[in-house]
Amino acid sequence: MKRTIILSLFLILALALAACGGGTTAEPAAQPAANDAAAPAADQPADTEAAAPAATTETMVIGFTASQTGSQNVASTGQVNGLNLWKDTVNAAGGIELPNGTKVMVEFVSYDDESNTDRVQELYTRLATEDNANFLISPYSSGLTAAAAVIAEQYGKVMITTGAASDDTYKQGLTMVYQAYTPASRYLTGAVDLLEHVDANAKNIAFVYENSKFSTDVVEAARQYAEGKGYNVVLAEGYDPETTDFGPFINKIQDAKPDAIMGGGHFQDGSTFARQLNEKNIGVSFFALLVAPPEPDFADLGEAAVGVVGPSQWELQAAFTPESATAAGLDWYGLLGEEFVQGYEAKYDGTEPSYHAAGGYAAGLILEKAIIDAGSTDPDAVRQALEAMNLLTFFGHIQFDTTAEAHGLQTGHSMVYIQWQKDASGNLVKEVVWPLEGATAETLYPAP
Amino acid sequence: MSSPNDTQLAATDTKTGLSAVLAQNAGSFVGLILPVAIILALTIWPTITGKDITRESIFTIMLSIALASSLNILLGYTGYVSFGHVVFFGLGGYVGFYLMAVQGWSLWLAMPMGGLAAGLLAFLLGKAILRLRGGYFALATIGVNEAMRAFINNFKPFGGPVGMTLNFQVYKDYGGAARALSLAFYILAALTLLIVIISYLVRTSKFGLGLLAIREDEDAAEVMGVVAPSAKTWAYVLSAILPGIIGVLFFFKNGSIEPVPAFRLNFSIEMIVMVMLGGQGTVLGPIIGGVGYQSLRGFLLTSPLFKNIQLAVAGALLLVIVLFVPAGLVGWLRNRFPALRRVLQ
Amino acid sequence: MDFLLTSILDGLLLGFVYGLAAMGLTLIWGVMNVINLSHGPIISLGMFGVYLLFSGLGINPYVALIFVAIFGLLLGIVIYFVAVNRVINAPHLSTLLATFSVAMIITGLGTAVFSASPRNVDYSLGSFTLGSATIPINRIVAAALSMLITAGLYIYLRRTRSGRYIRAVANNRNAAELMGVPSVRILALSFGIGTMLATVAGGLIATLFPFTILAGGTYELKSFVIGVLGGLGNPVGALLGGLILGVLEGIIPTFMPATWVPVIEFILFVLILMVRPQGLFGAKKS
Amino acid sequence: MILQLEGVSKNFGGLRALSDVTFDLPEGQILGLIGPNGAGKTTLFNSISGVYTPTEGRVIFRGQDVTRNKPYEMAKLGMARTHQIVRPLNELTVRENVIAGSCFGREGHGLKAAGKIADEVLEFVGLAPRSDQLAGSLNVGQKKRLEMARALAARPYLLLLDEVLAGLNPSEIGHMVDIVRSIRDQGVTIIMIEHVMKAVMSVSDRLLVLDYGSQIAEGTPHDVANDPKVIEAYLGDPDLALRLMRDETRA
Repeated sequence: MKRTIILSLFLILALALAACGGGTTAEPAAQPAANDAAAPAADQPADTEAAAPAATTETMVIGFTASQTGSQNVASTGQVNGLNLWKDTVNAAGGIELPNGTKVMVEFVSYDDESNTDRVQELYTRLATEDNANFLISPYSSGLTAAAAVIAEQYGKVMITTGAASDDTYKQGLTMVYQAYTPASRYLTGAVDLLEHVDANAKNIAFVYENSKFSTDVVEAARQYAEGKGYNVVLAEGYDPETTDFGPFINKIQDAKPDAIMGGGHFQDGSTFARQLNEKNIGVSFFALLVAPPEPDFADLGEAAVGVVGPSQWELQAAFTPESATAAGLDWYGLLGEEFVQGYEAKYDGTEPSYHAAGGYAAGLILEKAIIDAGSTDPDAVRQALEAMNLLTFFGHIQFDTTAEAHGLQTGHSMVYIQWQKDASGNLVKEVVWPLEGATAETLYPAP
Repeated sequence: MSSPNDTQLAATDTKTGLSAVLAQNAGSFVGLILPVAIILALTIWPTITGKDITRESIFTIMLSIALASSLNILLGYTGYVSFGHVVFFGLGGYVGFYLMAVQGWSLWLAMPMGGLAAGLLAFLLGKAILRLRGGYFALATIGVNEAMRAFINNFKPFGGPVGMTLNFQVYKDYGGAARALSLAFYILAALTLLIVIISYLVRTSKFGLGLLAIREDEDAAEVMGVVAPSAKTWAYVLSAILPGIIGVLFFFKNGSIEPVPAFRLNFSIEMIVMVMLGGQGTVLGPIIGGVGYQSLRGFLLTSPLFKNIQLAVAGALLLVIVLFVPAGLVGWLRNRFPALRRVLQ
Repeated sequence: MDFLLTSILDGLLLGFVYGLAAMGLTLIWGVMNVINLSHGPIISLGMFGVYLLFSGLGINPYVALIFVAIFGLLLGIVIYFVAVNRVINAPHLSTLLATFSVAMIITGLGTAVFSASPRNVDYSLGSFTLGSATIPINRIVAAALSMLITAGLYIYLRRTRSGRYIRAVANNRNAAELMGVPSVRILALSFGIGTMLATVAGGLIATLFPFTILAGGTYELKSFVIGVLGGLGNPVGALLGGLILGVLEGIIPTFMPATWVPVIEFILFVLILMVRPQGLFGAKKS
Repeated sequence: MILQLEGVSKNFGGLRALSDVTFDLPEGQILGLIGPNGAGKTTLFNSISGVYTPTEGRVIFRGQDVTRNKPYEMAKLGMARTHQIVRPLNELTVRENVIAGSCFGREGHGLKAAGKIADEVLEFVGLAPRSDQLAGSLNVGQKKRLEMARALAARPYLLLLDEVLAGLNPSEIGHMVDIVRSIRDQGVTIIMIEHVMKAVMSVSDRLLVLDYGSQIAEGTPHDVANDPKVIEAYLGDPDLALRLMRDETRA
């Protein structure tokens, strides 16, 4: 019995070995991880080709890794959903139509990066060389993006980043990487402006934030901005990403008596922080948190959510339209916000899209527009189109820094700030409160 | 360390005379043939396929082999379970990365410094925690790794939680990103070969015999005259230096460093699993274990059947090995076929 | 000053729960000298147990703890026979890896079933105010239950036959066997009780904080620290260790950045291991 | 004098395991160490060989104060010992065990020279045919001889033998006694703890008797056997006392 177990065990091992680098057979690691929409999408080209036989159709491959199992999988999933929606929309229309009439169909190849750095470079090399990806989308976090960028640069692949918000990444001499999101340095500065707007007498701010690359970058920038405006930073404390007990921080906040609290990190810690702040009932009039508040799920906090302000990359209420594009003297491209939401809810069983989902869609849209402008999928031509891009979409204004110092950094897009409020019937609603041009409601101040 | 001629295992015959001596010396390297052959094959494999992805996949495998072989010197030969061995990889990586990114040093100088930092930490720790036996030592190494990660998280010169990013221009000094990536691969191959040879020399030296004696019965070893405190410390240092150097290389290639990926406890445990899989205390074991583990993981991660439960499947497999084949593949083969012992060191 | 008092009070209340979370680990460690690396995932299972019973069936979370405890006991006995019994006398590495593979299995299956997204047991008993401090009643209940369970365990180990057997096996397994104690059954029972304590602790934590399937890892690391602080196999020691840790976590941030807490915690951990591996309150084990 | 003990005592907590043991051991002798179970014989070995540091008193080995030495320092100075409960390095071969003894012992040989010594010593104790077997696979008698071989391979000046005869059958005992004698004949000084009275009486030049940690008698086997204090000490174990007398009268 024991012998059989051992033998079969080694047999399995031997098979695994043979399947990898040992023999002349297949490659070891990842096969394309099935992303849920891949199968139906594969059937589609045939249909559309039959429908429009005249045009030449080519297929371009977009490669990316996503955190399917790691710690960031909530945000990452939204982003991938947004991307898939974009792909389906494009392919349903028969592909991206170039000026010369060629239609470009979109195909995705994606792998699970488990939010680990170990294999990111291996996976991006695979995307670039084996899967022949024409374009790349970045992993979710800044750290992974930096590793993937090395590969993108090596193979001369354009990479659109979503989620990788740190400014640092774009100050390292990269040439192929373009950022779709507002960078970390402008994430929370608007909250300071908002505070100034609602209360001229507020002077003291406490920053309590997740001790991670992204949040620290955001808070450092906001802190400098606030100090430049004459605010006192009465408390600046980082907390561990796994923190579940915010008691010590709340006690410290209580002791420092700030007019406003700003900070947070990701969804889980942010919502926990908000909940416990509410339980402790310490009465701070202004509370702005990163990432968590714009997520629709934040409403689960109930009372604790009321009054919480959060920066968002995109909100439906802050409507961008072709008219606003004309007013601003920009080109308009793509669908309207409502159309995006409708499409998204139809595809994902009525799930409301978060800004990560919109960001994913926007990344696709940016590529789409650049390819049309370039008239081909040639990387150099697309790069030039991206350099020149100055565009308004449902996601907002898109323009990239083209200087050598901060190449690819997003300079056009800016954040909107939402606040959870109660409507007349007592239901929680998300209102845009800043910038004033896009505001849908007055800021609730002081927060209850 | 004594010369490899001192190999005791090959000297099974007591005959004297020139021919016997010659046979003995030739025989003393038999055990090195297979390990070196595997490393060399892995090294030239990307050139044969001509594919960059082969190089990248083998980079991951080679990394595992080098780290597992390093750990094996402590775990397999000396019998001390270092659960937090990744601390050397992380610290070395951080020191080297700091020198490259902030001080503008070249990779060539930064790598030895990373190794030095790791070795120094091991030396100091060795004096302190190697007195602990069994599970206590394992726990202490976890504590050291967690303390180090938390400390780096607060250490501003290393960027705290933000970490550090390497300016892309740096790769220009090494002939551009493409050349830098391939350079990193060949450096890693050379380092892996080095650690495998070191591992073999330790295994077949007097120093190594002392370590094995400590593993079997530390008190008896001391009574026999093995200076256990210093032997253990040097084994610890030896097993820490290479991970330190490789940390620098890995994060150089990676382009950025942050506390969480640098001190990932699970990475340590993966190293142990590789050593166990192949066979602890053998030269070949960690190599087989590294190749096997990474292939298996690659297979599970992408197999449609196991993708979602890959961790659970890997766990079940590990459990079966721990329960039924504790000596690992190489150990099992050695026990089952004693004739192969010379070849399977 | 208020601030310091509030911090200590918070730390104390949380410390009881930390202590309970560590108790299972130290019990198993003390009885069979096995460091149970599946402790964290088992705590997570306790959290999800309460969550599922509460959200799915609407059972009161404190009542749900009873079901979770029974589940934990059975799970522990199963784990013992599947993974531990065979290597109980093997070198440390074997039991470490055996329990670690159990951790991988639980985490792997758990992630597949529950995903890594955060959950929350939305059951608040409100809070009351004491001077400047506002204390959620959930925490008081959790602390009280932790104390009760510790007392229960203490009495069980001293007053019942099987409890005394457990202590005998912990003391000297060979001698206990000679005296006719069925050691394998007692070891399995101890592992079951250790696991039960871990799941109950997880369930209690779930009533306080949000969690994911990976959340147990944090408490596992804390349990190591507590185990070393309080001594092995000593439930009261674990509770004291938990209180020390809770208070440390409460006061350290009052005079330095909170991110230094883990640095201090783990340095303390290593130092105590070096100086008094039997724990601050542990008796010397031969 | 190869070894001098001056008032050596060892306490464990409140327990006094050894109390004021004093003796001189000239080179080339065999000293038998006897006493009832729990008399502190092995504790004395441990205190001499550096496993324990004596609470009081001094140990002088070859003119050097070694009271606070570590076991490995004692090994380097030329002391080797066997254990009452055998401690072979199980996963190493018999030969490797003995090589280790030679490598780390007094002469500190390299592996090659140690290999030669190991082969000689294995031949001497009669384990040569089992050289390449794993030490863990030997039977008890063979393990005892392995312990002996490992200690001998260190080429010690002083050899401490802790019950090497226990558990052996009569023919094995005879063989082992011959080995012990011929070791002494090679000039190695020996202290042996032994319960097999006949053997210890016949090989020892002198005997030292411990009871409750105190040294109650010292002298030639004949003197000791007739010492009323010794007989009294063994009265707790009349069987042994009887055997002691009988063995003496026969010898």
